[in-house]
Amino acid sequence: MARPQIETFFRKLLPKGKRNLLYGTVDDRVFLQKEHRCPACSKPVENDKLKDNAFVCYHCNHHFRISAPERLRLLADNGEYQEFSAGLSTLNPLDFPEYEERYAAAREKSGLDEAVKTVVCKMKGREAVVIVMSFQFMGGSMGSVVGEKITRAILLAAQRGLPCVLFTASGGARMQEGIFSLMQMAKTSHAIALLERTGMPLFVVLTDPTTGGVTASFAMLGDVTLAEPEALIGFAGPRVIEGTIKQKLPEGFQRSEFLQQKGFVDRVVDRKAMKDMLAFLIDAHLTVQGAKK
Amino acid sequence: MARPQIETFFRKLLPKGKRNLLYGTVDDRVFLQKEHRCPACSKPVENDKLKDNAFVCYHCNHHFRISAPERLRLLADNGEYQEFSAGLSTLNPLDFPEYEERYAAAREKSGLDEAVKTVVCKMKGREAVVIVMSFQFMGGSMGSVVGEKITRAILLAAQRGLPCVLFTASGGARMQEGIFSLMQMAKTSHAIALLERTGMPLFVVLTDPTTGGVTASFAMLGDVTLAEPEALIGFAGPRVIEGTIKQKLPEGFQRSEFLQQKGFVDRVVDRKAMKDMLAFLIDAHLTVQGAKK
Amino acid sequence: MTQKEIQRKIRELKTLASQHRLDINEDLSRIVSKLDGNRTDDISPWQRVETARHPQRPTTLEYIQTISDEYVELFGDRLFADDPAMVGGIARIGGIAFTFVGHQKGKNMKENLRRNYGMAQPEGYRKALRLAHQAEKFGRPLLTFVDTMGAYPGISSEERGISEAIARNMKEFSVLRTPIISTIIGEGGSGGAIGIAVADRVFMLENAVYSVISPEGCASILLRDTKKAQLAAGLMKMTARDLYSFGIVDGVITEPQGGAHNDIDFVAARLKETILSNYRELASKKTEQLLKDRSRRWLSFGDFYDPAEKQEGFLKKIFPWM
Amino acid sequence: MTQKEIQRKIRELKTLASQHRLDINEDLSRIVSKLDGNRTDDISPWQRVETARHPQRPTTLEYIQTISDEYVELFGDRLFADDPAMVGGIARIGGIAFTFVGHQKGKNMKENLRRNYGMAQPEGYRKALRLAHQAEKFGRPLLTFVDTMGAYPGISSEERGISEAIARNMKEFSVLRTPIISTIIGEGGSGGAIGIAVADRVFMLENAVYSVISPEGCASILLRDTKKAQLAAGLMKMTARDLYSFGIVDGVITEPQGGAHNDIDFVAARLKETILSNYRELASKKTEQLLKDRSRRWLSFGDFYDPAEKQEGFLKKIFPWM
Ligand SMILES: [Zn+2]
Ligand SMILES: [Zn+2]
Repeated sequence: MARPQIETFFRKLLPKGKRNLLYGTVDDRVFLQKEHRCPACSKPVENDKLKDNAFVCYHCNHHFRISAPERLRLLADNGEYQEFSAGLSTLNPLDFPEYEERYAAAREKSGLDEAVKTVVCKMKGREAVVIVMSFQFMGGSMGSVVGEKITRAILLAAQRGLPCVLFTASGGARMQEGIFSLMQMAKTSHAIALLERTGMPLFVVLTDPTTGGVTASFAMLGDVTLAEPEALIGFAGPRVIEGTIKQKLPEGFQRSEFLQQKGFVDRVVDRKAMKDMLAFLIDAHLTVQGAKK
Repeated sequence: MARPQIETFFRKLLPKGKRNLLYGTVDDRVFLQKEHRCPACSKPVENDKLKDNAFVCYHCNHHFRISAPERLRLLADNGEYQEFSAGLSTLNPLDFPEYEERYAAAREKSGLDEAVKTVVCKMKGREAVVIVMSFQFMGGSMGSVVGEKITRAILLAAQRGLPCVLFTASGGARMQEGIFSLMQMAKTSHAIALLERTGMPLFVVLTDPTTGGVTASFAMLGDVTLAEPEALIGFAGPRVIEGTIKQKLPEGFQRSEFLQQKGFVDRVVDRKAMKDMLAFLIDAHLTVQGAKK
Repeated sequence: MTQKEIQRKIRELKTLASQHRLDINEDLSRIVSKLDGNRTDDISPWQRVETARHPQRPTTLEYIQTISDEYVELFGDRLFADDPAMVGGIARIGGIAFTFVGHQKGKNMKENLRRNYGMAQPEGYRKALRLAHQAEKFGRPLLTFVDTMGAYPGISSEERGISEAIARNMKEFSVLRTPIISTIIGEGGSGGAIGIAVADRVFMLENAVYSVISPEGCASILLRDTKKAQLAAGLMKMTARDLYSFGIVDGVITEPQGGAHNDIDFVAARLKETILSNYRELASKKTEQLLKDRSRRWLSFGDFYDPAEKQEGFLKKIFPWM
Repeated sequence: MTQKEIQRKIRELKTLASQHRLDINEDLSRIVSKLDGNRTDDISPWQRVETARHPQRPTTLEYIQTISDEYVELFGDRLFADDPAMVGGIARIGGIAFTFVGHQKGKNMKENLRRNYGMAQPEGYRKALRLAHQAEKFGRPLLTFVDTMGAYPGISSEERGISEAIARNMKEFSVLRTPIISTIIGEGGSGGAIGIAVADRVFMLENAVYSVISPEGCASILLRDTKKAQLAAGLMKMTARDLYSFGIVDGVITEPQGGAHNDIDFVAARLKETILSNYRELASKKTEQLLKDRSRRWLSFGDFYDPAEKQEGFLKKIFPWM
């Protein structure tokens, strides 16, 4: 199970000045500046103190966006995990202009190889397949690679009889892959249908932001759906909706708390309580008497 | 299958002046008068002409309330049907004051033995279990007898592999039977769960009025739900709701067309088209390739 | 079920007597009073109603909190909204993970407004169904707690299909492949109550009431006098003791003097014991047996005269396992 | 699938070449043009888009009416509303009872307002799912007709969970135990389209388009110039011919010169024939086989470079039937 964190490996490759990008991921606007301020409360935050607080603002509880390696550091026991399907990359199926250049740039800038990382790890001793998306890799967009990796991970959970935990963060489809991107919605949803038959649970955790085709597929198909506070979650983006209805959206619209009130999120959970919550849920879904058939 | 219509039989027992009650069922206020006016358009209607028109106002298409024997005359091929469980009667389980007297009076006044009639008959050659409620028997209320007869009929359809057609007309629970009446909601609903497993369809036809515990049980559990035009259909009665919200209800609220718009009725169907519609639906649910298991 | 049998025999006797124009009412009431001889029921049905509605009466979440090692509330119906009048989630009780759902009243005006006095709307019943299906999928037993005047009788509730929601719940609960234990903890009001009360075992707290209509409703509609609610409370036979004697509920959980609010720990301890012992019994059955027994239970409710005395025979013929 | 295989090989070759810094683009485009040699595609992608959006383009109900012996439209999702932007019901076609669902546009302003230009809301997708489950229960094959700019992007739609509705449909359709045949008859817009287009067979009318985003959206977001929609229409490869070459759709149904609205009977005849012949083929399979084939189809979509070339191997290991 133990394996050096890819995160650490990539960090070493980066020029010194950019290394905190991996931890800092979060929101580029914030972390490319020298001095960081919380985008919610505008108060200055210290990098180290923020990191020690799971990248949650210690003034106002704002949850900074974090990338897959950081998420796994918080979740996996001893930060250890085994990664799968890491080598997949795009073939630019539509020959879309500039896609390959942007892809390469995203890899270099983020230190990530794609918008999702799929691993097996333990959380408080409970083994699970854990899927984590990274918004800062091309907006967490779902192309063939993301769809394939998520599908494989879900099916791995099905095969091994492991619970599956899925952290979403995405702007939606990877438009440069056109119809192939759209097909990933159906593909990942179908993988979940197959997982269902094994009786293994899927826990989805929605993080800021989760929109578009990702929301309209696996993000909404968890047995239990959790969300980090105040995450933006929706199908159409707020600007698109404002364009449709020609007026401003109400405060809090499409935020986690709104979705809980509207019945689509089981519970809004603070990042620091997430690991305990997942452990409780895994126990409640696995250690019982066993489904009666 | 052939058997003299109970309707005809009862008719002969009644004093001559009251015989048209059986056909006239409808709304007592209308048919106890000598001259009849359509309660919807207020135009005078001739009894015979109305009857020939399936008790639908030939001026305005208003569907008069009709009782089980009349309904079966319209539906069953040659008016022939075999009735089941006709002899059941109440035991007044709560010893509720005046219940037995009212029950006897209802029997005498309506010429019916209870608020539901359960039969097997053919419609355009398609054999089916047909359940028909009569509003004019104590407001079509559901006590132990009604619940038992409906349950038996549904289970008969399950056993014989026949489709089941259910015409509702009820003010809700038979309150004089208290908790026993409430239990009929669960009992009939459970019978439908058992029917489901046999793959036999249940077609519900909502007629005016269908409210209370009948609406909140078998009336809403059809595979296909039809409704006669402008029937009142709801859980709480309009007056109760007006009492709750302290204002008048909007026009058309809780009517068939409203329920179709709100997604709870598959289709509003005219009484005279009902037999053809049921035949089409029975074919579409039975004569196909057979459910893949 | 002996109580029920006796009651039934008495009713049959009465019917027979009335058919033969014999007056045996006096003799019967003497028999009845003998049967009831060892009871001293000096609490009137109306007092039960008032206790069941007591503003400080413990609620679903209070019982859950008291009886569980740990619990997590889960929200929403995945269709329209979360209904605060119906709560649900997962609770570990005695080391076992249960799914729970229940009506939730408030303890003060503000909370009651938010929770609509425990009168759930369609989304509440659909949340309950969603959680019930989750329980089934993951083999968790289901606990339901009933405490409602009834489903909310308003425009919104009708528009979104309160009838459909209640009906579907009864149908689905009746064949849910996991044990279900239901407890009427306060008011068990009509369809709104039975919408989450189709179960393998149904219990009532001693001062809970369970009825097809409120005493006020009965008074107004049947007795044509809204002031006769106290009389109606008795006529409707809606107390735990009545329903136990009818065989509708399986047991009555004792409350302290004055009602559950005087000592929630006392009631919760008995509730927990009842849940765990009944769960163990139900869990020991194979699922098919569990479902057959549940089926038999619910098909058997009702009290009527059948000239052919063929009720049992009929169902047996239809379903050999009956 | 040979077209797809060739396309795939070409892409792999290109990736390899770029890794080795070889410029083979010119040679490749020559190969591609040879492969396409026998085609003369003088209708531009943008023209296809315009034809797909033509105000007189035949709608779902017009095709149903034309191809069926008899049909009955059924309404409602049993949860919240009937959505006129999504129609459904039962149609007897060639003597066989099918369940159908499809987006429904209007032919004039008034009808379009009522039908929201075919942009369905959650209740539309839930109606489709309800009817699909009915089809499954009673063994009717399911036909779906796609014709939408996309799901409605408004507050109501988001509030009631358009994402959940689309996601659930894809999941449920993917394992529905009855044959499903889907046809893109006009616009196949993104999630709103695929929400009813997970099927055993997917066909497109010749002038239909199917894409993850509209050309306008693509132009605005990726090309940063809203005026480049015509260019985007080409880049997105959204025509029937493109999708057939990718292996995403199984066949293209010919339209008359100028588009389907010029001769609906011509198109309907081909549509009917396609539906019936494919239905016969699907109906001949055992259900388990049908589901395995559907599973294989949908898990296979996607185009990527895998250094371990283990995609096939991986899935085979997970599910031996893959
Ligand atoms: Zn802050
Ligand atoms: Zn009239």
